[in-house]
Amino acid sequence: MQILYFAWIRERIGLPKEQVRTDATTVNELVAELAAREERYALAFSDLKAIRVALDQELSDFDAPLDGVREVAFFPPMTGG
Amino acid sequence: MQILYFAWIRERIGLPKEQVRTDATTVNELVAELAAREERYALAFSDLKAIRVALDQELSDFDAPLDGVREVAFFPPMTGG
Amino acid sequence: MASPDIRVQEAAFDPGAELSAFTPLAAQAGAGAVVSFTGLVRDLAGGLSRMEIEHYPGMTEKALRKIAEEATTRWELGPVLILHRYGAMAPEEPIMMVATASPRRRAAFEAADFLMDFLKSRAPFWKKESTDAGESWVEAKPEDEDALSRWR
Amino acid sequence: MASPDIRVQEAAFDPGAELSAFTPLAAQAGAGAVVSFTGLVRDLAGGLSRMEIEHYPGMTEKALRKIAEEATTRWELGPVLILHRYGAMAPEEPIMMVATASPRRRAAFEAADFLMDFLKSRAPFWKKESTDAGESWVEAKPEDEDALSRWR
Repeated sequence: MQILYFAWIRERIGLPKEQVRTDATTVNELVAELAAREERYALAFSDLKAIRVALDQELSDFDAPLDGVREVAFFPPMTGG
Repeated sequence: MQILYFAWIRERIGLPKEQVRTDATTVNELVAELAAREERYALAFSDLKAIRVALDQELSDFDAPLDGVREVAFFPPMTGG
Repeated sequence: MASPDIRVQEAAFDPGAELSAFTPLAAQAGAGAVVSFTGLVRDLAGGLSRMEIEHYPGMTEKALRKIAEEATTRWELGPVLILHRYGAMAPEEPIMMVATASPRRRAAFEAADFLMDFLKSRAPFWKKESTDAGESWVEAKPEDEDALSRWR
Repeated sequence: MASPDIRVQEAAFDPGAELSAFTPLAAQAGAGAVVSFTGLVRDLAGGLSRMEIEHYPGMTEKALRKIAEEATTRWELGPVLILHRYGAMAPEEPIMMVATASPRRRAAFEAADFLMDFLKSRAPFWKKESTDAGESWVEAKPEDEDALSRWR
């Protein structure tokens, strides 16, 4: 599974993307796995209210299942326009 | 007093403007005077709901006084934009 | 704040050229949001050969200036443009344009919307359409007058 | 109806040139009303040296297209333009633009307003400001998210 990070989440984790093997069945489980890895991940995911998630490039929820998902992206609320 | 006509009112009366001597004290009185003149005026002023009036280039009402007014304009509802 | 740019003219104009000139003024005034509205001659019934716009020369600019000033008291605005043609024009030609600028996008949108609602029903312009069937004065729509109540 | 013109680009653009190109398309589609919104880099706190916009390349165009298509199902629209830059830009430069066209002025206004509300909170762009004091990511405003409820 490909994981992408944007904006300050990318900066905190120090990576724009990475390939991850996981048995997580929901976004929440995936976040818990990532946060448990290292301090920088824990820091990046410390406040989920400030984070949005997209599954295969569609905005989604943290309790959404990961069945068949190939790309997960984490980013702060959008500020375009 | 200068009187101006616009759009179909100008066309019905057949004049863009005219100088008028009047003792009318309100727009309503002036309209009654004009309508009494000739058929084309009567026709032009037959439906006052379809007419707007401006006194010295400010939108006004038919019961407004004419004291000191130098220019009266009659026209249909505006259709710009 | 600069005074509103009000133009009543017979000559054709290019809305894009106007927006190109307006945008830097908006930026310099600290605005982050620019809204423009352009009205085009539309061939509603088919067969429109031309549109003629009559106006009330002495009153028109005064009425437009009053509408623009009302907008600048209601919203925090940068530059304001109101440009309206009169005389003869062909289908698809631009008739008029307004542009607003503000630090806030909602203010820019609302002010442009407000300018259009008041311009429609309070500025002395009258449209006459020429078609194969003859000439006719465009009738005001009741909803145009009703639209003013949105701003009470 | 032509499909929406969606562009996500690093290059600067001229809003006036875009409006010049858009307006004849609107006229040909039978629209009498054209609304444009342009967003400019604004030096809010003073001392902004540049703005950097990050986006999510795979998702961005898809999200913008979805927003444009939603607008075309809600309103009777002619052509629709959404143009958004990414990368580095200087104060006062145009960041993005939307343009809408409709036979009815209210529809053109509402559709542009709708596009902006959804673009703000549903298209994957993130702004970072560089000032003398350092760099910081622009925070989303709660009212931007709240604005979406206007369109339920």
